[in-house]
Parts: sequence; C-alpha cells; structure tokens
Amino acid sequence: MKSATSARTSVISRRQSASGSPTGRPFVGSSKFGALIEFARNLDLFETVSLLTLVLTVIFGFDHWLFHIVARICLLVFILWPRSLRTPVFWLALALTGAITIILTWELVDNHKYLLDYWLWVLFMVHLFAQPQRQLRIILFNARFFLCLTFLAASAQKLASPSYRSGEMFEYYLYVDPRFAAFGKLIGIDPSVGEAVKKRTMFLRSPFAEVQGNDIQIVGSNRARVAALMMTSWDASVQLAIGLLLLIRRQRTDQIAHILLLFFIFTTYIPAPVFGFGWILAVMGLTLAKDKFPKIGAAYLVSFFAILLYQLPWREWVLKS
Amino acid sequence: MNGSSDQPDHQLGFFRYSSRALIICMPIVALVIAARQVYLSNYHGLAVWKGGGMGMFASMDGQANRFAQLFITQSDGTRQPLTHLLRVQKDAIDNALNYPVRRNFLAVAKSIATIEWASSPERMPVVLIDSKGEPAGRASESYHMMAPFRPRSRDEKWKGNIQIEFWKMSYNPLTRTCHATLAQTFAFTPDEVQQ
Amino acid sequence: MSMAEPSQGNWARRFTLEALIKSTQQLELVQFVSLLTLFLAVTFPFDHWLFIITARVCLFLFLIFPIIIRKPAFWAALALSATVVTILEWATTDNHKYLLLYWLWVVVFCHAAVDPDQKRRVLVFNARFFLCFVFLAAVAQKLSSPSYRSGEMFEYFLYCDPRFTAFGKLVGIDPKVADAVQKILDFFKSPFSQVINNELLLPGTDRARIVALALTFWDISLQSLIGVLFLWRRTFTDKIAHLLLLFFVFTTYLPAPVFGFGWILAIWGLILAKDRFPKISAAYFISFPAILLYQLPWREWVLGMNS
Amino acid sequence: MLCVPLVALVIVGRQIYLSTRYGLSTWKGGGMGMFAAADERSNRYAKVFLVDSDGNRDPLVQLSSEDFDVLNRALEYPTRENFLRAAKKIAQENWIPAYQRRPVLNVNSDGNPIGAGAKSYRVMSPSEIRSDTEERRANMEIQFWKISYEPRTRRLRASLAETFVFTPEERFRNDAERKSL
Repeated sequence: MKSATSARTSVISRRQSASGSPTGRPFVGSSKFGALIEFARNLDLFETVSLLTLVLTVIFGFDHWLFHIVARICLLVFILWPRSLRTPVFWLALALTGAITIILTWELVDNHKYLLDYWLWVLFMVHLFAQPQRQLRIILFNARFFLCLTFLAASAQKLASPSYRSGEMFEYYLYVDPRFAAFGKLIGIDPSVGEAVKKRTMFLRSPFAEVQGNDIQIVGSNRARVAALMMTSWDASVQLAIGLLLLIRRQRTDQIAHILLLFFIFTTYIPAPVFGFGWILAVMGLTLAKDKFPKIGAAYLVSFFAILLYQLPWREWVLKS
Repeated sequence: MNGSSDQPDHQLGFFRYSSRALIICMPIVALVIAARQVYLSNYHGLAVWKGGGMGMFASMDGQANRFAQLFITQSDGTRQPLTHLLRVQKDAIDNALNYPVRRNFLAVAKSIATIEWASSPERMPVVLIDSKGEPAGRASESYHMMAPFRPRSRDEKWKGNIQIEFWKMSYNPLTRTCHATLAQTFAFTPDEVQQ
Repeated sequence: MSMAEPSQGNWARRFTLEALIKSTQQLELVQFVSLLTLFLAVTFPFDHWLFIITARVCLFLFLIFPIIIRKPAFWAALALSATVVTILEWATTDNHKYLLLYWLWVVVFCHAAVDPDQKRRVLVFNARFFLCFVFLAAVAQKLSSPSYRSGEMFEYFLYCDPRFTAFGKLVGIDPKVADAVQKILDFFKSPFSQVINNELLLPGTDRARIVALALTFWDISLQSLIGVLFLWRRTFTDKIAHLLLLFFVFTTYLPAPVFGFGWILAIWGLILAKDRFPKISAAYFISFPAILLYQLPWREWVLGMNS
Repeated sequence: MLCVPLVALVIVGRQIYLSTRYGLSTWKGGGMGMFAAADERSNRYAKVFLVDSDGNRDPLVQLSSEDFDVLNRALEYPTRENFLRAAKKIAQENWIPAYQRRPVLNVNSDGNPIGAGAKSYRVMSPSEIRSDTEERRANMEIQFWKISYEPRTRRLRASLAETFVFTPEERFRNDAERKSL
C-alpha cells in the first residue's frame, strides 16, 4: 500500500526526471524560452491534459451547485490520491455531473460549456483503455474533431446569420454590452455613446413609455461602425481558416492553424470574458501540438497564464482612466 | 516526501538567526490585530464580525442590524429620501455600516454626489406604523421619491446637503420587541462631497 | 479514501475504517497540510480579484510543476496577496478570513525552515495556538456582549437570518414566523413609514426563545471547553478537545455556511492529532469531504418540504 | 472513439433546428453560435401585464430575482411552455397596485420624450397581504419583444415577436390539483 504522499512524490519525481536535467534544475544553462520548450516537450500528455481539464472544471466549471461540489471533491481526491486522475471513474463522475447539469438547465447553459462536457466524456473514454497508443489516438482524434467542429460550426452559424454578416451585431454590442465598453474606449469609442444608446433602449423596454413606431434613432459613431465591420471580417475569417486548416491534416496547414488559434486565444479573451472557452481551446490545441510542434506547445502553456491574467479588472481600469 | 530535499537557501534571511521567531511570529500578529479589533469595535463601532477578532455570532450589533437612511436636504430645511440606490452606493453603505466612521459615510455621500437624482412628481405620504406593524394613520411629512437619473457631468456643481442617518436595531426577547435607535446623523456639505 | 494500488486489491476492504486510519498515519504532515491549504486558498478564497487570480495561478503552477509547493516563495505569493487584500478591505473582511491570512504566513515560515523537525514544530505550535486563540477569543467576545448572554442574538437570527430559516424549520419554527418578522422590520428601514416610538412587536414564538437559549448555552460551553482543554497540553484533555472540535466542525458548518472556517479548523485539528490519535485524525480526514458536502442546497430542500 | 463526436453533432443539429424553428438563442443549447447573431437575451425582453375582464392592463414592474430567472429562461427559449412556467412563478406573488396611475410617456423616434400619452397604467408591485381576489382572476399577458439594429440608418427597432396570454386556470392549475389531492 502506498501513501498519498508517496504517490504524489512519484508524480513529482517523474516530472523532475522527465525534465531532462540531471541537476533537477531544468532552467539552468539554456535560454528561458528554450527551457520552456524543453519543459513542454517533456510533459506527459495525458497527465497534463487531465490536470488542465481538472483546473478548468474547478475554476471555470458549470455554474450549478452539483457540479461545484463534485469538481471540488474530485480536486480533493486528486490532491490526496494523485493516481485517481488515471481512473475512468474519476472522469465519469465529472462527465456525468456535467451532463446532469446540462440536462437540468439546458436553455441557460452557454454553448461552450457543452464543449467542456464533451471533453470530460472524451477523457473518461481515454482512461477506459490501457494501451497508450489507443489512448493517444482517441485523444488526438477528438481534439482535432472538436476544434474543427467549434470553428466550422461557429463560422457556419455566423455566416448564416444576417445580423452577423451586416456587422450589426458587433456594432450593437460595442454600444450596449458592458464587456465591450472598455475595449470600445481603447479603440476610441467614447463610453458616453454606449450610455446614451442604453438609455434609449430603456424607452423601448419600459411599459411606461411608448416609442413612435417602436423605432428609435441612436447617436452611434462612425468609428464603432468601422470597428464592428473589421471585427466581423476578422472573426469570421480567422475562425473559418482555423477550422478548414485543421481539417486538411497536413504538417504545414496544422502549423498555420495552431498559430492562428494561438492568435485567436491571445486576442479574443481580452475583450470577451469567457475564459473557460479559451482554456478548453488551449487544452485541445496543446493536445494536438505538444509532440509535433514543441514551440507551439510551449506557447499554449503560456496562453493558460494569459487567460488567468485576463481576469484582472482591466475593464474598470480602462473605463476609469 | 520529506524535508531532506529542501535546500538551506530556502530559509528566509531574517529567520536564519531566530528559529523561534518563525514559530511565534504569526501568533503575535494575530493577538495585535485581535486587540485592535476589540478596541475599534468598543470605541468606534466596528462590527464584531469584521476586522480580525473572533466575535462572529457574539453580538446582535452587526451589519445585518444596522441600516442607513439617506436624504438630500435643501437650504429651506426640506429633505427628500434617496430610495433607489446604485450597486456601488449600496456597497459603500455596507462598508460604512461595518465601520461607521465619518470618513466611510463621506465616501457614500461622494458616491451619491456623482449622480443626478430625479424626484417623483407626486409626494408620497409617510405612513405611521403602530407597534404591531399595522398602519395607524399618516405622519405630517410627505416625501418625493428620489431615484438616480444619470451621471452628473463634471462641470456641474453639486447642490444640497447630504444627510445620512445611521440606525441600529436591538431586540428584547422578554417583551419580544425590536427597537430602532438613531445612533448618529452625518451631514455633508456640497463642498465636502464635491469630487 | 484509499491509498492502495487498484491492482492490489479488494475494493471493499480498502474502504474500511482501519485502512483509512492506516493511510492517515502514513501521510507526510508538511506536504499534506500544504495541499489542504492550497485547496482552501483556491476553493474558499478572499473575495477579491487579486487573491483569486494569485490562487488560481498557484494551483496551475503546482499542477504543472508540483515541487513548487515546497518553495517558500510560492507560499509568500499567496500570503502577500492575502495581506494586500486584507489591508485594502480590512473593515469588510470577515474575521475568519484573517485566519486564512495568518495561516498562509505560517505555511511560508514552515517552508522557510531548513530542518524537517523545525517545519513540524512551526505547524504544531501554530495549530495549537490558533485553536486556543480562536475559541478563547470568541468566548471572551461573546461573554462580554450583553446581546449574546441574554440569548437575544440567536433568537433574533432565528427570525431574521435566512441562513437559519431552514434550521429553524427543522427544530419546529415555522418559516412563516421568519417571513413575518422580516417584513415588519422593513418598516424601520423605509423612509415612507414612521414606526411609533421606533418599537415593533415581533410575532415570535416560545419555541424560538427556547431554541435560542439552548443554542447560546451549547455554543459558549463547547467553545470554551475546546479552548481551555487545548491549553492544557495533556494527552487526555487533548483527546477530549479533539472530540469536541470534531463535533463542532461536523455540526456547526451544517447551518453556518462559512466552509473555509471549518476547513481551517479541521487542518489544525489534524496537525495536532495526526501522530498521536490515529482514529481522531481519520475522523478529521472525513470532515474535509463532509464540509464540501455541506454545500449541498439542503436549506432549499428543507424549506421546500411540505410540513 | 466516435461516440462523443457523434453526440456533439446531434446536439449541434438539434440546436440549429431549435434556433431556426423555435427561436432558441444562438448562444445556448450546444451549437457554436456565440457572437453569431444579435438575437439573445440582451436583445430580447418581456413586458408582463395583468389584464382584467374589462381589458384594462397593468404592468408588473418589480419582479424578484427568482421571477427573472424563470423569465430569462423563457427569453432564451421562447416557447409557450416556458412562458407559462414564468407566468406561474410570477403569479405566486400577490400583485397589488402600489402607486397612483402613471401616464405612459410618448417618445419620438429621436428618443426624446414628447409628453404624456392618453394611456395610463397602475404600477403593480408584489405585496405579502394576499387578497385572493381581483388579481388572481385576471389574465396574465406576457409580450415577447426583440430589438434589432439597422447600422445604416442607426435605428433601433423593437418588434413584438409574440404575445402569450395565460388564464388564471392555466396559471393556478397545479395549485388546484394539489389542493384537490
């Protein structure tokens, strides 16, 4: 019988030996980014992906008490008994709870949370098999499938929507969505424009006001219009490109797709605070890139830090400045 | 895992000389902070639940049993209550109720003064309530309701004093009566609250 | 919770109490306490973006690079951000959050020590100190408060605090009483009502009065006993104190949703009990998942039940 | 290996179907339509009225956060069943006219108020003193509105997507069934 601590130690020592440095100090004697690449390359794929997914469930999980409790218990179980991460039951508990949560509140669950639950089921299946080769095939296939699905389905739904194609959606959000107010200010749209638009929409919503023809003029700004059109074309083209490039399954196209995906993660989640989505995209990207493109794998590792740091209240700072 | 892998360079400089300091440092800090909390809660009204003592569930007198009433007063002595507050103002009030010093209520008043307030067209009568909680007629006063209208522009001067009444509730289990006491009234002039 | 290899055996046997006791004895104290403290910082953090982000980055670093949990700098980052947050919001920070702050610094000092024995001593001394401090300071503040001594406080909370409504229903106080009291109190707060003599008769019940007095007596005696018994430092008194502390942890955090406080008390109890009372330390071990399970929305279930 | 992808495809298909046929928000339901259309909760709203037998309508204005939770669910997936659930939840409160009648403000298309209109409403707010009379007999009307934006003319347009009327029998059906048991 081994204790939790000794099991934990074995994980630690495995990571240390895997770091490839006899001194146990992986960062000595090489450039910092080189060391990071080396470090990323030597990570155990399944363990890293499992750990990153566990973090995701604990900090950006489903907003439901059942999932909160199960995710925390799973983290506690892992801390006390690290081997549990390799057991299918561990992932079954999380995946099943995620599925129950979705079924209970499916109209309210954001689309990207479904992605989290699919990924939990994928990890459950991966851990059902003992042969590493088979596990690898499952996880690589699913990571690619879900990245393609995410970006191609998103592009399809966007291109099929008239309010997206016309740039109406992004312009409207730049005015009324508080998440975009700070970003808007950064690109030169005065927050007072958004305030004025919001006030006018209140006339439409209030039962104590009747707007002639239910049609109301807003002030708006040309800059917002231009920004919205640029955001629309940038967003649709990047997403379509990532989805299509990953579909081709060639070394070169994959490399470009990863660079675009990294660009997407690093830029999108600054204005859009859906960190869980960024995290899961990064987990899938890392899964595909780790063994084939070590530099890109290291960049994905950095993206996790970036996503955590994007939670800084920079919007308030910008709006106050 | 044991400590054998720890290197001597882990040790923080100061504590290299005093191993006892490592052990008793935090207890001393905790005692100092607890003493400060007891002092502030006895002499400056700090809620016993906050500030680093151990007074959770030690007294009725916490934020839950304190409340504030806010008024804008005019030079003729009339005053109108602020009935709909913004989130940021509610947070500032919670903060001031936990530690009811003038400085904290001034922060509330400053936050009020950043907003332009609109009053309802009709006056609302003040209802008299008897000790059983039943309406027992109308009081002599009546007020307009005041609600936030829009952020005040910086060039516009704030007019009117802001008056904040700080109330406390107590409960007498023998008579089963709840009593509200006006603990203090804070008044702030336009100059004080001007940002 | 078993520590055995899955291949070694028989699942039924692995979950016996004996196996649990054995596995708790095999834990390495410093590592175990560090893990539980990190868990505490991540799941019950200070409610401020600075600490939340620091705790999440620390968790991420630990999972990617586990050895980092033994570095004093790792803990200093957490302790420093906790200190900054506490200084920024000291007047609104709950008392029990200060305990997390103190404890993070204790863990920094523990990892700063060179000698493994010294590390243990830092933990053991501070665990005992803070247990005595928490309970004795609480008792002192409670006894010095007239509204506590009279039973007024608990009775009032049984009526007015929504966290107690479900507990009140379980002990036979109709939630309608609490609703009526809360409604009547709004007359004080509204500028459009003037309560004659500022005095309102609450539609209370005798049962609430009795329950409040029982709660007051139970609470004060249990807390003073735990504090005093831990002060003694004898095996027998320690054992009783641990049993009482376990009773306190298992019962208090059911109605009172301050789970981080329960968690830190259980960590301290475990530190003191681990090498001396294997059965008690196994019970502390169980208290951690129990505290997590207490987050179930049982209050809504109780209040939703037809009486 | 294929089973999770297959489930994902089925769910995406279902989401697209529900979104195009039944108005499910593109942000919800398991598709990938986040930021795909300006048609979700921030552009959708509901006006809730009690309508008495004479046809007089009074708006319910102070909905609780629980009421909003159920109503928001209906706004994300605007089916009659979901609005009925919201109506049942809202009807659990006892709505009474809280203030004097307030005239409806007329606003021109430039967004400027141009005076009080002929219509006026009573402001209904929840009260704990249950009368069990008038308001329980009134119908509840929930108007489901959508806002769209025309970037060329910079005009916001609100359109009444659907009006749901729920009779007291519908709203209190479960209560009545429970009582009869």
